[in-house]
Amino acid sequence: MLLMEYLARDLLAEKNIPIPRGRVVSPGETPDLSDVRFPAVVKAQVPTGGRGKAGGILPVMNAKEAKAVIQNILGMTIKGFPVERALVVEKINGKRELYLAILLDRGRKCPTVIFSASGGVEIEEIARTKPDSVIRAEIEPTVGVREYHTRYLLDRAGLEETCFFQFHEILENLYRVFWDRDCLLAEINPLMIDEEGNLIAVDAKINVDDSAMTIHHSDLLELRDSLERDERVLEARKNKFLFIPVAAEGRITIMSNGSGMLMASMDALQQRGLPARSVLDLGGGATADRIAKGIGILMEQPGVEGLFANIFGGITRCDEIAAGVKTAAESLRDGQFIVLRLEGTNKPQGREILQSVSRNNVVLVEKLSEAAGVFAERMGAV
Amino acid sequence: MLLMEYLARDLLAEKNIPIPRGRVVSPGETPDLSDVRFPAVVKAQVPTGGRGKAGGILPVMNAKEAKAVIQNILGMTIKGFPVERALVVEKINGKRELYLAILLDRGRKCPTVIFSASGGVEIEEIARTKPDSVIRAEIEPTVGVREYHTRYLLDRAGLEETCFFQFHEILENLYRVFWDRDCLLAEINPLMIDEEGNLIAVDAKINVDDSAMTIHHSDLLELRDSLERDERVLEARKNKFLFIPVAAEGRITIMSNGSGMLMASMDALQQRGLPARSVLDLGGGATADRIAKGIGILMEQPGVEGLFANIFGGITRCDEIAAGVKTAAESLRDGQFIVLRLEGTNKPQGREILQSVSRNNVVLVEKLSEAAGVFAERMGAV
Amino acid sequence: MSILVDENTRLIVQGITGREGQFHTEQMLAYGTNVVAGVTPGRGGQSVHGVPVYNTVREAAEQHHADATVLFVPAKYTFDGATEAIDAGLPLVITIAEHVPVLEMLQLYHLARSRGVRLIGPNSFGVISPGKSKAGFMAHHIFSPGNVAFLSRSATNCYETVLMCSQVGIGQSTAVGVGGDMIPGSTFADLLPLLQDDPQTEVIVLIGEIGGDEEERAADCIARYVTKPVVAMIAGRNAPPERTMGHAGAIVAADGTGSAANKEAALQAAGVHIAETTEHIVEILKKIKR
Amino acid sequence: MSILVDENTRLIVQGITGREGQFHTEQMLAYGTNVVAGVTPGRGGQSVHGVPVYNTVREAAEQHHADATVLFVPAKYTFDGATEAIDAGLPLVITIAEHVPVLEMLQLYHLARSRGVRLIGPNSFGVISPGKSKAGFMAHHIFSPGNVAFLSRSATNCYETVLMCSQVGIGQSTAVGVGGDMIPGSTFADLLPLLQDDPQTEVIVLIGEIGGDEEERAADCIARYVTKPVVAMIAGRNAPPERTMGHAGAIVAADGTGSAANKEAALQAAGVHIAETTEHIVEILKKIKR
Repeated sequence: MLLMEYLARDLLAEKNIPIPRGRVVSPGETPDLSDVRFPAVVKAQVPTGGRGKAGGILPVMNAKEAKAVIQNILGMTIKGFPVERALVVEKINGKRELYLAILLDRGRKCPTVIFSASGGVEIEEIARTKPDSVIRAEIEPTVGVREYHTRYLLDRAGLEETCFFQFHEILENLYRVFWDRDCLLAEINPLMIDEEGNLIAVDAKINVDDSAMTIHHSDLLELRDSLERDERVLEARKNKFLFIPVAAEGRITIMSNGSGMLMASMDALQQRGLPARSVLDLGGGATADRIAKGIGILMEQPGVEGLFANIFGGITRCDEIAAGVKTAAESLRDGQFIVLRLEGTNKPQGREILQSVSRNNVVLVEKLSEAAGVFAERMGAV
Repeated sequence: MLLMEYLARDLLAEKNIPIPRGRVVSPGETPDLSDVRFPAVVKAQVPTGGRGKAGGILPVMNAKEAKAVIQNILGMTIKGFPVERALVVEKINGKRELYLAILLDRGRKCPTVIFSASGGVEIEEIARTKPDSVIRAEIEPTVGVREYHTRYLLDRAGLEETCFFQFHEILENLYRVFWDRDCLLAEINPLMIDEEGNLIAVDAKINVDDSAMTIHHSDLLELRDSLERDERVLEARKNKFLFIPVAAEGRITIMSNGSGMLMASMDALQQRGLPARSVLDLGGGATADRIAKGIGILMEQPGVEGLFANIFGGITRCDEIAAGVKTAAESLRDGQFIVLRLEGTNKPQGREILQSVSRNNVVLVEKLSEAAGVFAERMGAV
Repeated sequence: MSILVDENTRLIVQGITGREGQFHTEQMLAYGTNVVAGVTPGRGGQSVHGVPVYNTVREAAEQHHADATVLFVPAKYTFDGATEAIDAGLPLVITIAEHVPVLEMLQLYHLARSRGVRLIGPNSFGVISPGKSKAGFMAHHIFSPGNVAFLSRSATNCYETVLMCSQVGIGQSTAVGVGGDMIPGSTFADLLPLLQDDPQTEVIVLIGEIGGDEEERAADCIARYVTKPVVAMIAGRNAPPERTMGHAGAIVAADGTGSAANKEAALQAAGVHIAETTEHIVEILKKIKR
Repeated sequence: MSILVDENTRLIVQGITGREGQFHTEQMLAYGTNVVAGVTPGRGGQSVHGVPVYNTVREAAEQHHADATVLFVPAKYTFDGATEAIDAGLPLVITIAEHVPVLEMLQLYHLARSRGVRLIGPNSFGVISPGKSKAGFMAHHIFSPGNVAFLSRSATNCYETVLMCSQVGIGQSTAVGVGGDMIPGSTFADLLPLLQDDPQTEVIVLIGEIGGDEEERAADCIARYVTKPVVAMIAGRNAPPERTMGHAGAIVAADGTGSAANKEAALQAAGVHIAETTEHIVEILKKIKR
């Protein structure tokens, strides 16, 4: 889960990384700004980038001005996301903006520090045009962050004598955030050197591993669900499915029992000019009632006409799938249909169950290409 | 350093391992036994084993009796060690005595658990006669203690359902003692199952790595020095040397710059019937004044006649050695002599310095066998 | 031959008394797998489909000279179960569960390597050498013995392809579910040399996905060591782009690593046949076999 | 040939600006060692005896294509210095200091192995291949090129023997101070196969000590892999017995492991010539060479 700035800040503060003083304000709340220093900045909290350009970040000189701007920002919608929280933070006057992140390096199988003496919003551009200015250092997970990492990063960036111990402490603590909170990414940008020469984490982006969250971080798990606005995502989650919205114009949906086959199915139908509205991954071992529930989540979306259920049972059993499809078929709207491809464990038992489906809205196919043909025919696609 | 029981207890308690309630009493102290439960046991605190057989462990029924026994025990000397502290602990009525230790396994290069369902003073005998009753389990240092260790140990010992979680917690905590305190050994014997079925660490033996203590555990370092009664050991330690008493009847001493050569020198002279009173390891890189100091520590012992200084300089330089020997030679008692074997880095510079030694009490030899000859001749040995 | 498992494999099933453990133990036994023991803490002494159950892996391994284990335990117990198996000295550890925390897998990855253990999974269907043995939950009736080896990040795409292959008479030497997670216990590049050295394997199929750089590393490995023909498909060209790794993600992916296009280009440069769909894989295999 | 270091070794000296670092850099340069760079944090840009100093090992290694490092840093900085060197990708890391905490060495031992790094020491004189290169503080004038390899837990006993050898014309291929600590970075058994494979080495001398089981493991390794003649001496027959490991110590040593007698018996059974003193080693070598 990608945490919004105001939550990422909390995780940094939890490990004693200095952050600007600030307050989070929700709609309807009378903001108490007594401990906010001005001038300050009001920042819209939305789960997307580019909010500055969208007018979601505004400077304010005093509490009165802040209150007006907060009201304004809380009414905005940025890239489709209504602003549900505004963050008011003191403005940090910096001498220099650095970039510091710890990322899970999938290739090398270790956490890797990414650092640049030129931070800020242009970091990607800088990385592209001056790749040497971006410095990488791997962290051996059994050893963790040591002083030599800091020395190497500052040395290579030409900042050798710049706040060595402050920087080292922040790096150590950011690694603690990363490791203790099971992050895939813990990014501070900008890490500001302020006018007194102190380092402060002005903005942060943190991505927590969802699997670890489920097992180790129930606090974040509750938070995740409280922040989710898409009822379908929540409903799917409750059933341990993964629901992903894809193309708003899509008239079909896809369900499968594994991300690989889901992706292959999407690719095949996309080639026929049939983008998916949304897709649902059942994961492994779903039972009949949960499967019916999953189909419901997909088919209740207005404008959706067809479902491609592409199942190749391993740990998921075909009889459970068939029973789920049978139940779900009863509740389809007129004109809606399911193209079902059923293979794998307990296939004969599954097919037997399907023979008793009463309504004529389930089409059984043998393979992916055949399924694409059925959709093309029924929906007039390529 | 091997910690006496009362100190080992403290380290266990530091990590929440249950120990019997008790108090430590020093000579001259009026013992406050108000929080000791009776019946209790008074135990002499000496840095050696076998104190039970020596009469250093006595049961007491009440405070009055305890005070008399404490007085008595504090007057004892056990295997040459005057008893400087007595420990009064509540008597634990146990159903069963277990043995549990974590040891540094030099061969496998990991901490290893040693466990037996038959603990107590006879454990070594049991290990010899019924080796199968002693169970070993390695701990992967990057992972630490997990539940499967506990399951395996209890299962193999036939104690499968016995206080699983209590035992696991103690094992985890003992590992924390071992790891956090840089132990070579952390041993609980007996680990008692009391009448209520609870586990309690009745006696403990802990050995802390001296190198780690110097760097990481200044609290233990101070303690070590405060407990050492041998002035020579302390004096040597101050100079970063290792002083080891060997044979009380020895008339010679040996000094070298490395334990290997020290051992080889001891072996060679022992073969000639010349056991060493004590030996001193200079370690690497000693300077002239420290070397003179080291010689002083060895030669001031009454009855010591000769010193064999066997030096093969690598990081230790011969000129520093020579200068140190020269200074030390001035202070030798009449009849005392130094046999010096000098090889290695800066040997020519060293020999030059030695040419100006005024008194005739330094004999220069070229090799080990020659040195043994000199001693044999001067001291009438084999 | 074949790799990893065969008729001599002596397999332990961890979590054997659970719903999935019981069902798939039966399936594996039916397929002919030599399941020698099961492990479920607290269930020692019981038996499942005639297989004796132990409290600890070490005891099961010692009693039955086991040389492989498959974990039918939930994600939250995978780390413990895998470390127990590694510590017990089993040279092959296969983990099935999905949603294992990534940093736990990171630790297991390095631990397995330092102990010389082959770790497969998580989020894997397991390993099958058709006609000999299977350790996992794959629908075995679609497999048939032969000379094409499969390494797949996706279970379902692998089944899909294998089914079509078996239907046209193209059998398999071994199929390994390397798993779809960010940190697989064994990567394509770890397993390719085994297949190159396996006399039974004549052609290798890689079924990859977008994200990570396993396919790029596989391409590098193939260019250097693999002389057998390799066919690869990358799923996910039309998946919505991942936008959760911040600037750092963009920085490390600045060279294109992780995209389907980049992976296909790297593999193609290493002489690999690129398939666009699972059906296309089969067509290419037919041509190669002809 | 020779092992570990030779005329092509490109060496870094960590702690080069310290008292010992400076002195022994001079000594190593005088011996002909190719010292390409030094490292002392905060001293980057300086030079010592003409050797450029860097702030970090990685920079030094990258700038000079170094392939080995020797640490002249105190015990308390050994863990950091060694992890930095391992992380910088140097394949050979030699640590000199005595009194390195045992559990830190334990971690370094496993880390080095998992990264494929050869770690030598601590409490070691280093490595010398006479006439070619040395990385350490040994008194090099006593060494002479030849065909006898030395692996020694003790620096001083090794010098002693080498001196006598050189005096009678028995030269050395490589001498390695494996170090006298409880957990050496490389053990006898780790290094013996290198010597077996080294064409220059004709005879191998092991100088061991009481305690631990490195000699027992060496015996096992020799029995299996080493065909060249081996001479061994175990120092410490008359050392006072260690009484600090409690019952556990007695239990694990119940089979005799660790005593001089046990070690000698194990080595003898593996066909090793046992010497009682350093002088005896030389006598045996003379016989073998004759």
